[in-house]
Amino acid sequence: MSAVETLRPASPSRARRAWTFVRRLPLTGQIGILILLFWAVTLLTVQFWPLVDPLMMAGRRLQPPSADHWLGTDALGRDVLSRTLHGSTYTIPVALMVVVSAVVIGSALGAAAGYLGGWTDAVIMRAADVTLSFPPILLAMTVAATLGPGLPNAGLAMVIVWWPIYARLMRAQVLEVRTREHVEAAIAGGAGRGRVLVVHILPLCWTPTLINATMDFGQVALLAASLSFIGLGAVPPSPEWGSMISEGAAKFYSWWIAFGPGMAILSVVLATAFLGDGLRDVLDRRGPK
Amino acid sequence: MSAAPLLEIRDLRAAFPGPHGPVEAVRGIDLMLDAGEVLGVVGESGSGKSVAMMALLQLLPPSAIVSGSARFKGRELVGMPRGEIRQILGQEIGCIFQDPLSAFNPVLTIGDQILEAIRLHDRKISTQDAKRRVLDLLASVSIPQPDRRVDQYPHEFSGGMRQRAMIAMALANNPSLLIADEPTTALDVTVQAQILDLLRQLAAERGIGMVLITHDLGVVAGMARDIAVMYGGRVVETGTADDIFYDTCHPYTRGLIAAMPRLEKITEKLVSIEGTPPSIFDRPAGCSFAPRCKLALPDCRATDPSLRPVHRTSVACLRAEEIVAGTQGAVRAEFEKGAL
Amino acid sequence: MNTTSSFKTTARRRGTALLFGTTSALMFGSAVAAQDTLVVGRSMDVNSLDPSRAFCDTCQIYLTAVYEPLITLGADNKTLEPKLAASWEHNENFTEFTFNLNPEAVFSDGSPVEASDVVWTFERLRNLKGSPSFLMDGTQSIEAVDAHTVKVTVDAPNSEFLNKVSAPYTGILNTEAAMAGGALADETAATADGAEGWFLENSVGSGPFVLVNYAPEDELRLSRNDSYYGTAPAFAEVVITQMQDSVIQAQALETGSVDIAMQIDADTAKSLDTPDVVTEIIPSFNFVYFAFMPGSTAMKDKLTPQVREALTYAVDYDGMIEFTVGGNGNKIAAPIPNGFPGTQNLEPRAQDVEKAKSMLAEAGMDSGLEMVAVYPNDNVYGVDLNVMMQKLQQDFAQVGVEVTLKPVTYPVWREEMAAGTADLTAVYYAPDYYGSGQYAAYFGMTEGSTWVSRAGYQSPETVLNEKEGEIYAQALAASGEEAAAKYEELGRELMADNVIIPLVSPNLVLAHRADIDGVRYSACCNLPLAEISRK
Amino acid sequence: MLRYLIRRVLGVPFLLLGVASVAFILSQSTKGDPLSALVPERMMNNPEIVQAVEAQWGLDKPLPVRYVVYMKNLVQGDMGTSFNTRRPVARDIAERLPATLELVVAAMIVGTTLGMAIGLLSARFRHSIFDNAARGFALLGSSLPIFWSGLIMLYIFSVQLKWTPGTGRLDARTQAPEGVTGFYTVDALLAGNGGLFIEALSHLALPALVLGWSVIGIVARLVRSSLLDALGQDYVRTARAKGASDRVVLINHALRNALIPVLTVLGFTFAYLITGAVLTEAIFSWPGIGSYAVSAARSLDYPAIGGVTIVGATAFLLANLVTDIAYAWANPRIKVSG
Repeated sequence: MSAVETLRPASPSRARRAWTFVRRLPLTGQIGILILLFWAVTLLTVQFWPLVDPLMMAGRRLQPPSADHWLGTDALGRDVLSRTLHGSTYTIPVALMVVVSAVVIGSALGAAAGYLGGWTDAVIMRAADVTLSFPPILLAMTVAATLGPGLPNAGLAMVIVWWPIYARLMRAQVLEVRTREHVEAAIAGGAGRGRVLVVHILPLCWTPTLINATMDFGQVALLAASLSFIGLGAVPPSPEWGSMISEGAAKFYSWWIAFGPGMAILSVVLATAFLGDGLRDVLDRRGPK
Repeated sequence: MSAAPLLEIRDLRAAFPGPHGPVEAVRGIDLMLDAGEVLGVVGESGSGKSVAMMALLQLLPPSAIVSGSARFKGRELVGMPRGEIRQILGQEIGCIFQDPLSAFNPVLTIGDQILEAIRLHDRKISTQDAKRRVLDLLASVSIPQPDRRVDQYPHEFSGGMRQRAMIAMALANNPSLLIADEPTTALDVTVQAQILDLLRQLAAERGIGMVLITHDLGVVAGMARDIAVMYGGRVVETGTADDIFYDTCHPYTRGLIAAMPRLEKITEKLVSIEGTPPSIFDRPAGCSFAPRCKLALPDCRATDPSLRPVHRTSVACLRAEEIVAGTQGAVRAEFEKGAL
Repeated sequence: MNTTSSFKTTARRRGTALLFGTTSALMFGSAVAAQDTLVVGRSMDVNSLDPSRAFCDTCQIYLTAVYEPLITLGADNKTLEPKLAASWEHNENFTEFTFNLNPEAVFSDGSPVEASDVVWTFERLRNLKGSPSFLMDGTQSIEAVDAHTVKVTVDAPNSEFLNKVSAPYTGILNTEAAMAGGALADETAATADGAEGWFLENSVGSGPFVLVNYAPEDELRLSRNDSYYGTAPAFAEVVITQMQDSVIQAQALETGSVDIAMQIDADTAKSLDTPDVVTEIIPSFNFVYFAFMPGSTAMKDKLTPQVREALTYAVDYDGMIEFTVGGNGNKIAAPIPNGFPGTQNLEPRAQDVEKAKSMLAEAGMDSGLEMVAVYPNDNVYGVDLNVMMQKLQQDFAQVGVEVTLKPVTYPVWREEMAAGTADLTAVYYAPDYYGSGQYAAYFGMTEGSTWVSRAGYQSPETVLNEKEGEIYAQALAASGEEAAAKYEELGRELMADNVIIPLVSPNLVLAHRADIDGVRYSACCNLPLAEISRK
Repeated sequence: MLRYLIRRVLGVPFLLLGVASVAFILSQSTKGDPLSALVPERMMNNPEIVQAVEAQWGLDKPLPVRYVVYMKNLVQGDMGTSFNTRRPVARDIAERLPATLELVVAAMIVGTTLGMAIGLLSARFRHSIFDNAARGFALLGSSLPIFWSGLIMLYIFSVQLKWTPGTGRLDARTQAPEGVTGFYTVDALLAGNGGLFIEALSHLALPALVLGWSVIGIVARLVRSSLLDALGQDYVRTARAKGASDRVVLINHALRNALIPVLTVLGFTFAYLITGAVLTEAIFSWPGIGSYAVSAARSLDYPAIGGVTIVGATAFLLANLVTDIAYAWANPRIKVSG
C-alpha cells in the first residue's frame, strides 16, 4: 500500500502529461499510437492467446479463410492468423533494435563529431559519407550476404545502413545548439566538456532524431521484409512478416497467405508514418526544412 | 467634401478562430479618407491597424471572419466576391508592405514581379509595352539603371531600393488608393526619410489617396491630414494631424507623442509607455488601455468607452474631459513631466 | 505570312508522307520477317554455354538445340537412337566402342562432321576437368579410325558409356571454329583453355539451331541453323526469356507472352484454367532428398546407423509430397529416379512413428538430439526446400528431435558441406543422362566419393560401404536385365546406408499454349526445342 | 555555394575510393567460398584443379595484393570477371545499367509528377476528403512491400484487365532496338520506330508505376508542407494584393518556391528508387543491375557484387550532386552569394 501511495504523486501527473501530449497530436497520429499499442500488447502477450501453434500444421494446406482459420492456411497448413500475430514478435523487435541501435550509435558518433570537431569529426563524417554513398539495399544485401542469412545478421546490416543518417542529424543539431548562449555560459562557467555536452547540449537535440526514428521504424520493417524476399533475411520457419509475404508471393493465387502479414506490415508502416508526422506537428514547429 | 469619400469604413470587425471561439482583432472601427488625402493610422503592433486594412482588402487568411462595411468609391468591399475584388486590388488600390525583402518573391526578378502586376490587369498589353512601363515605373521611383535592375532578384537590391521597387509595383496601374503598411519600418533612418519623401511626392503628383499605417507618429507627422490612433483593435482617437499632435486628450496618444524622438529636444530622455499591448486572446474587460494607463480609474476597467467628440478630436476615454481640462491648466506641467 | 503558312503545310505533308512511309516499311519488314518465334519462359541457371563446362538444366536445353551428341535418347526415355553416329557397336565386355558417323552431317558453317572432331571434343571434355568431365571418366583412348569412324576404349567395363555419350554435354564441336575461339583439347586445357567467354557468343555445333544472342539472366536467343542437314525445325527462332518464378511464368503463359513455361509449380498450375493453356503433369526423373551427415562435428557417435534408420521412420513421406508439391509427385525409394534401371522392385520407405520412437529409445536418443540443417535456399523443380525442411523439422519434432534450419546461398552451402558443420542437408538431383550408374558414382558410399567426404567428413568410416563400389563395377560389366538387377541390389544398399534419403520425385508441369505441339520431357535433354511446332 | 559545389565535385573521387575499398573489403570477407562457384562439385577433391582455378582467378594471392590489383584494374574500368556470367563485370553492368536507369527515370517521372500533383491539390484543398484520400493513396505506395504490390498490380493490370503486357522490357519475340542510349523507349524513337516505342513504353509503364508509387508519398508530403509554408509567406500576400487569383498565386509564386526544398529530396528519392528497383526488377523480369545484384549477392559472386555496389554508389553520388546543382540553379539567392 505504502509503495503505491508514494508513487501516487508522480504517476498521475506524468500520465496526465502523456495524455495531454497525445491529445495534442492530430487524429492520424493518435490512430498511429493506437495501432502501435495494439502491436505492443500483441507482441508481449501473444503467447498466452488461444491461438494454434504458428509453427505446426493446423489444418489442410492452402485453405482459404474460414471459420476455423480466419486468415486461411499456408503451404504447410499452418494458421496464417496465428503466424501473423506471432510475427509481431520477430519483425517489431528487430525493427526496434535496428532503429534504437542506429540511433544510439549514430547519435553518439554524430554528437562526438559535432562537439569535438577536428579529426574526430572528419573521420566520423567521412565514414558516414562513404556509407551513405551506397544505395541502402545494395549495402544491406552485400552485408547480409557476407554475414549469412538470418534476422540478426539482416538487422546488423540495416544498422550499418542507417547509423550515418542519425549521425548527420545529431551532428547538425549539436553544431547548432552549442553556439547558443546558455551553452557558452556553461562553458564560461567552467563546466567540463562532457558535462556541457550531456547536460546542456544533448537534451535540446533529440527532437529531429525522435521524429526521424519514428518514421524510419516502418521503413526498417519494410527493408527487413525485402531482405527476406531476396533470401537474405529471416530464416524459416519463423513467421517473420517479410518472409511470410514472400511465401505468399510464391503462392500468389492463394492470396490470403500474404494478406495477413501484408496488412500487418502496412499497419506498422502507416502507424509510424502517421505518428512521425504528428510528432513533427507538435514538437517541431519550425516547419519542413 | 461634397463628393463621396474615397474610402469609408464603418464598424469594421475582423475575428480569427481561436481555441475557445472566435477572437476579435479589429473591434468595430470607423475611418474615412478623401481622394488625394493621406490618412495616418497609428498604433503599436497588435493594435489591429494592419489587420483592419488587410481585412477590407480580403487579404486575411480564409478563416478570418470580417464584418461591417468598407466602401471604396461607393463600392462595398466587405463580402465582395473574390473575382470582383481582384479587379480592384493592384488596379485601383495599391499596397506597400513593411518588409520588402519578404514581400517580394525571392525566386522571381523584380522586373517580372512588376510585370505581373501590370499584366494581371491588362491582359492585352504587349510584352514590349509592359516592359517599357516597368522601366518607366522603376525610373519614376528613382531607381538608378532601371534597365539593369529590372533583371535582378530582390536579394540583390538594398532595402531602400527594394522599397522603391515595391512602391513602383504598387503604382503600376495608377491606383487611386495606396495602402502603405509600415513602409519604412524595416529601413535605416536616412532611407526612411527618402522613402517618405518619395511617397508624399508621388501621392501628391498623382492625386492618390493614401492610408499610411505606422507605429511611429513621426512618420505621419508631415504627411497625413487626418490621423486615427488605434489600440486594442479599436480607434481610440481620431482627428486632424494638428489636433492630434497639439490637442490630444487620450492618454495613449499622449504616450505615443511623448515617445517621439524630436530633433529640437534631442537631449531629452525618450519616454516609452510601460507595459505591453494586450494580446488579442486575453483582452481585459473595460478600456483596453486601462492596465497600462496611469490615469485609470476602477470605472475604466469596467466599461469600454466609445469614441465621442471631446475638445478638438474624437476620443474613446472616460477621462478625456478631465485631461482636456488638465492640459489647459496646471495639470499640464504634471503631464509634461511624464507622470502619465 | 502566306508563304510561311504554305511552307508549313508542305512540311507537315512531307512529314506525314514520311510517317506513312515508315509505317509501310515496318509492315513490309514484318511481313518478310513473318517467321514464327517460340518463346520459353524460364528462370535461367546457366553457368556456361561451353558444352564441356556447362552443367545446368537450361544448358541441357541449349546444348541439345545447338549441338549434337553421337547418340540420343528416344522419346520413350529408354532407347538409344542414332544422332551424329548413324550406327555403333561395342565389344562383349563393354570396353571398346566404335561409332560410325553420319556422312551427311555438317556443322553450322557447312563443314562436315568428322571423326577428328569427335576425338577433339571428347579429349577436350576429359581434359578440361569441368563439371561434365566425369562423362569421360575411364576413357583410355579416343581415336579416329577413319574420317567417319571413331573408336573409344575404356579402362574398365562400362555398359553405360553409350548412355553417357547421349548426354548433351558430349555434343560434338567444330574443331577448327572452336580452336579459333581459343579452345584447347590437350592436357593443358584445364588451365590454358580460354574459350569460355567466346562460347557465350558463338556456337559451333551441328544442331538444328545456332546461337544468336545470350544476355545473362535476360534472354537466350537461337535461330534456325540454315545449313542443318536433318529436318529443319518448325520455328525459325527460339527465345528463352528470363522469368524469375512460378507465378510470373504462369501469368506470362496466361497472357500469351510466352509459349511454354517450364517451372510452374503444381499449386500455381491449378489456377491456370484458361482454354488457351494446356498443362500436363508428368512424372519426372528429378528428385529432392535430405541427407544425414553422421561425420559432422556435432553428430559424431550420435547419428549411428540405427539412429539414422529410426529417423527415416519418423518422416511423413506421403505428407511430404502433399506439402511440397500439393500431391503432384511420387515417392522414391533409393536415390535413383523411378523408371531408371533397377528401380522397378524397390519399395519406398514408409512412416512408422512408433517404430522410430522405440528405436531411438533403444539407442538412447529419444530426447535431446538436436541437429542443424544447412541447405540451399532454393526452389527447385517446384519444391521449395524451405517448405520441405520445415515439414521435416515438424516430423522430427514428433520423435523428440529438434532441427534448426539454416537456409543459405548455394556457395555458402558448398562451403558448409566441406566444413563438417551441417548435421543435415537437403539437395536435388536431375539426371545428366539416362542411366543408373551416375547415381552409384555420386551417391555410393565408396572411398573418396563426393558424399563420403561430405557425410563422413573426417570420419568416413561412419558411412563407408565398399560393397557398393563392387556392385557398381559388376553392373557396368553387365547389360540389360542383368545390369538392372545389379542396380536394384545397389539401390537396396543405398537405402540401407540411410544417408541419402530421397523424399519427393516432383511431377513436372509441362505448361504451354494450346497451339503448341511437340512439348515433351526428356531424361537427357530436358526440352528438345527442335521437336516443337505451332499448330 | 559555388565553392561548396566545387568541394563536392572534388570530393567525389575520394568518396568513390572509399566506396570501392568498402566494396572490396565486404566482398572479400564473404562467408562463402568463391571456389564453390568456380570449381565443379566433383573436382573439389582434386587439388590440381583447385590450385589452377585459384591461380586463374587470382585467389592465391594475399589480400593486400588483391586489393592493389583490384584498384588498379578498377581505374582502367576493369571490374573483374563475374563468377556467374563468366563475362567481364563491366560489360554485364554496361548492358544492364540502362535498363535500370530507364526504369528509375520513368519511376522518378511518375513519382514526382504524381507526387507534385497530389501535394499541390492537397495543399490547395487542405483537410478536404481529396486531401486525405490522396495522401492515403500516396502513403500506401511506400507502405507496401514492393515485391507484393508489384505482383498484385501485375495480376490486375496484365492478367485480368490486359491493359499492360507481361514482364520484361519488350515482348520476348521483339528484337531490342539498336541504340545509343540503351533506353528502349528513346532508342525506338530515335530509330523512328513508333510501334517499338509503344511496345517499350507499355512494358515500362507498370513497373515504373509500381516503383514510382513508392515515392509519391515522400514527394507529395514535402510539396504539400512546403507549399503550405510558402502560402503563408509575405510575398504571397503581395501577389494577392496585386490582384492575383488563387491559381496564379499557387502556380507562379508558391509552387516555384515550394519546389526548391522538393529538389533537395530528389537525391534521396533516387536512393529510394534504386532500392525499390532491386525488387521491382525481380518481379518484372527486368534485366537491370538490380536483379543482377540480387543474384550476385545470392551466389556470392563478389566481382559482380563489388562492381554493382561501386556503380550503384557512383550513380547515387552523381544523383546527389546533380540535386545540389539543381538546387543552386533553382534558388537565385544562392547564385551570387557563392
